[in-house]
Amino acid sequence: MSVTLLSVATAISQAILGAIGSVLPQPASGAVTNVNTVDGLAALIFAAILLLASMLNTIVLIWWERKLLGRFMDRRGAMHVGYAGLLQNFADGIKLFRKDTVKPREADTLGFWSGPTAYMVTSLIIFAILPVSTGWNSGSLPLSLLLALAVFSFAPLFIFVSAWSSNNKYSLIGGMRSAAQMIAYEVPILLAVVAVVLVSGSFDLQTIVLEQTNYWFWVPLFLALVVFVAGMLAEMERIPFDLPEAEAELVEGWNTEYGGMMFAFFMLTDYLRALLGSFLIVLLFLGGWTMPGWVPAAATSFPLAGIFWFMLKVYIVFTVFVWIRASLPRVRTDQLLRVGWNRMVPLALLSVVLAALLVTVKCLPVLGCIPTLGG
Amino acid sequence: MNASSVTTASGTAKAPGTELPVVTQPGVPFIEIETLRAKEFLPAAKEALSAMIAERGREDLTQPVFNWAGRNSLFPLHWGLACCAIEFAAAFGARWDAERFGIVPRSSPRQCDLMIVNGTVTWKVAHKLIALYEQMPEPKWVIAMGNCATGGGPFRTAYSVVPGVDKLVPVDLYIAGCPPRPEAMLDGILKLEELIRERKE
Amino acid sequence: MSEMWINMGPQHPMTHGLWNLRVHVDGEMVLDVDPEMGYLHRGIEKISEDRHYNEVVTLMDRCCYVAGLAWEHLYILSAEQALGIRPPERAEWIRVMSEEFQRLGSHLMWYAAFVQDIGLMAPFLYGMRDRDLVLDLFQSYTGARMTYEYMRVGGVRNDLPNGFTDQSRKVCDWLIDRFEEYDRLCLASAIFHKRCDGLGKMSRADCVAYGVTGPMLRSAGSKRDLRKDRPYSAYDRVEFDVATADGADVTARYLVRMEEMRQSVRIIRQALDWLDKNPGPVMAARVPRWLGAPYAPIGNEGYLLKRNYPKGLGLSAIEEPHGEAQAYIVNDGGEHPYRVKFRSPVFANISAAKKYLVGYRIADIPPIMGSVDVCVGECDR
Amino acid sequence: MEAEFPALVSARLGDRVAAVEVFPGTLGRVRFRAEAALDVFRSMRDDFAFDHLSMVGGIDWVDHREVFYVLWSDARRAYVILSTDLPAENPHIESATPTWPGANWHERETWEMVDIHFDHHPDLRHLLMPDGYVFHPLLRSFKLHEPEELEVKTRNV
Repeated sequence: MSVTLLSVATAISQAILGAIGSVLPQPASGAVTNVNTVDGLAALIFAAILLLASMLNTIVLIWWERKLLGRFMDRRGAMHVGYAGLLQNFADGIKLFRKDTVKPREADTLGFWSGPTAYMVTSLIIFAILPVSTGWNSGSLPLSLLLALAVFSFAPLFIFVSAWSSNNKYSLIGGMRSAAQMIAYEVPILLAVVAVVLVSGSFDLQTIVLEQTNYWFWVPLFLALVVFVAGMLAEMERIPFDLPEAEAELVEGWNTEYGGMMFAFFMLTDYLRALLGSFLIVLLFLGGWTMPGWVPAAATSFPLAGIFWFMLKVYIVFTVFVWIRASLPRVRTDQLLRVGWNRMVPLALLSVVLAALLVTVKCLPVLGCIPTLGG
Repeated sequence: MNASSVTTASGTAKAPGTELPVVTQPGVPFIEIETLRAKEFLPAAKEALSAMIAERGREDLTQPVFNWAGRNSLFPLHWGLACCAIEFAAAFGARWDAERFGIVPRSSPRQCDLMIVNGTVTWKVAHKLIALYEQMPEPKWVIAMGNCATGGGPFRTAYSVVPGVDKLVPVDLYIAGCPPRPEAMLDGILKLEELIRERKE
Repeated sequence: MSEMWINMGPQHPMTHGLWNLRVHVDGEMVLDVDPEMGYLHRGIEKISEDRHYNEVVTLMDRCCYVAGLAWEHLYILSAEQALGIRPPERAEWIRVMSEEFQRLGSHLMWYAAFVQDIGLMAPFLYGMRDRDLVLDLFQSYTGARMTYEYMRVGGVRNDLPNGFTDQSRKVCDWLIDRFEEYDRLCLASAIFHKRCDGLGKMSRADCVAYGVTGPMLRSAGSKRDLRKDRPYSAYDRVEFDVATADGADVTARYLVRMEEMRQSVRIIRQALDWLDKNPGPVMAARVPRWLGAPYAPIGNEGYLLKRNYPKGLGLSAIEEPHGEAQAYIVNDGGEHPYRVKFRSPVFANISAAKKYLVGYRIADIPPIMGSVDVCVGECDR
Repeated sequence: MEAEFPALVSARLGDRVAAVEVFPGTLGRVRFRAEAALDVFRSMRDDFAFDHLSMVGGIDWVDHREVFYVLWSDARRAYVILSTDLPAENPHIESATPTWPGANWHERETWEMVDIHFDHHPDLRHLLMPDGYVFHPLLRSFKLHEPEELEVKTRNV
């Protein structure tokens, strides 16, 4: 039953290598169908599938945001490329990859090129860590949550490097804002995660999700969810916390000097991180791929049902982000940092205390009895 | 048939390959002949291939794709010179919604491929306009929107006005009107898309 | 970070036009500003000296492109004083109605730009959408969306079309409802208040000293409105209140402009009622022929040129959407105006930029400049 | 108030004012002597409560130049126009910026356009035209391009 991404990748790898091996004479065939070779190719296929899936999802996410934002604004969004503009982002992507990428003469070469690349790569790595269904992605890693958050918090470094090396004042201010904001909101996010870890008793995302089969964690940990969502909005640099690329005062923020492919990297990575943020919220608070008990069994037992429900939740969370983007103004840097340090950190601490209390008085199983929350 | 058996045999480099008609000296092993042949063949093949790609491939295969992408995602520079800028903004409003065509204004010239000169260009702003044009990466297009950008409009005789932006940067398309209605601007952009469709490198 | 000068403009999303704000910053704090204007200086005053009186109207539309009819009104009032011509009453009412509609259009444009400055995305579209309704009305009786060329010395070009007043009333009703929605989107949001309260303070004394007028002055508690203080056209015959606020900050300017829009709707409704009841001519009966058609050939004599017409000076002042605009026209008896001088409210409002920008942050500049409502066309002329 | 304003001005300013002409829609057009500009400005601001300067403009009457000021008084709810003649050679007048800070840009523009120099102006540099522009466009001697002439010029460029 347990089809996992790794098992799928291994199966594909075996099929390919077996086909090659059957053509080759014996000594070569043995080397090709060796367990190590199969595993190595399986890892590559695993990565390729992940890359493809995450990129596709990101592009669909961008399309979804544009359409949704258009509707919020009383218009229709992209319409003319493909059905309802579905191919719009592919056109954008191909065009951007085709375009010149101009490096300003005074820019620092190494930082200018490596910043966006590293930004994108570090964000992509996380997809290998996050599970999307039982056994999907890399299987059970005992510290996957910590690893994901650690890699997630690399970003300000690379943003700052690319902002500084593009030798533009707007970029510099944007980069500094970005670094300050991400570091400030790193703390409440981690504290909110501590609350989750206290309740679930594990750093393994698989376990955390399986712990939520009875009740989703947003019920006991509502405070932590609020802190986590606010922090994630800041980490993803979306309105109302999109100060680093505040269009009104800093032309495009830290990507002012980037055009062509590098700009595509930034754009794509922004949405990759939005996707990652939605993933984490669903994993930690909204039960991952588990569904409440009142959902009929047929709806949760078809093939890949876990992934389906998981992605559905992710898109709903992202829709909420878009809704926020359409209806809230942008805050100011000092206000953002003040809210971060003075409000979010205490709130996050409070949520940790609440979680600890819940665990000590052992009232958590009660929540599982309420039928609407879980099964 | 013959070739495949030779190829598999060449992996072990033991086949004599004497049945090939080109081999005149009996003692020369097949692999060396092949290497010699390849040495002659490779540069020629490379040349032919690259010529083919240059002539046919780029124009017939990749160019339509790139032109399709380029014409369907034109990012104009987000700036407003004068009256036409208001109509430019109105075209992005709810009624006309230029984003339907994938047109998204970007504030940074590095991320743009279309400069819409929407208004009167004065001599004071001329060198900034040229700088912005130079900052835009290739391939790039310029639309002169409205009579002022086309030829100075009602201010043609004035001391401070550039009589047409084509004195400063190459213009691909002119849109008449003072100011052009948003429909006219969108029509101009669609005309530009027609131009891009037939574009060759 | 050490101190540095930043050029915000001429191509910058904050400027909403073509000007350059040089900002001296220390980190995020603004230490000094130096607005640099003139990127859109088209020499309208000079060109006017080369045009016939009615031809200058063409330039007025382009002078302030978000408030074209208000500037036509300004120029025509001044020219009529300089030439000694009085328009019929119906033309005065049409002008008042046009100016108020233009105020609505301009303020809606301001709303759209302002909310974009503070990062609100959707209301930008709402503002543009509702502005288009006003422009449709303009189009129905002037024929153009933005550049109308509608007013003439001695009246207006043509009367209103049939059914115009009913359609206008519908638009007014729709807009009044939308203003509530705008307020809900902005004033109900805590972030809006965080961004705008206490920003860009400009006290009443400073406003008066620096010549700052319009919503900026009224947001500082002054009740100065030329429509009340020095009524022109038919403004002495309409009832309305002057919108004021006390905060002297960005929020106060927002409140003043929203209230002004409501008052504009009130004035428009009165004007529409009057226009429904009183049909009549819209051009003065005795307008010199050279004004109507400056180059019209008369018989075989070529062009009929102006000879020995009385000289005069004209000064008009109107409450334009951005503030107090003036036109000073010298008529030396020639066929062209000898000198035309305009006073743009935006020009004076920007010249005081040091007063309301220094001491705030870079992130505060867009909301503050948004609340000033910059129209570069009329500032640079 | 309108009727007695000319008398009041004459009484207060004496021979610094040449005449107070009638100007419909305002309290009058005060023709003052350029040498006494500072006195007139201060008196208008302090004694007559004209605390708001609306506009400064210059007119080139080929043989001489005129500079005019439009003032508004919140207390009187009325405009007044100050006007004075300057010689065509080296026209200069005391700056109004110390009296009304709002005069700053208006005077910069007037200097740039009509070539009237304002003494003691804090910052008299180009405003609308680029730095280093040597002409003064609103002088009568400065002619606009004829369209044909323009064509030739740009083609040569």
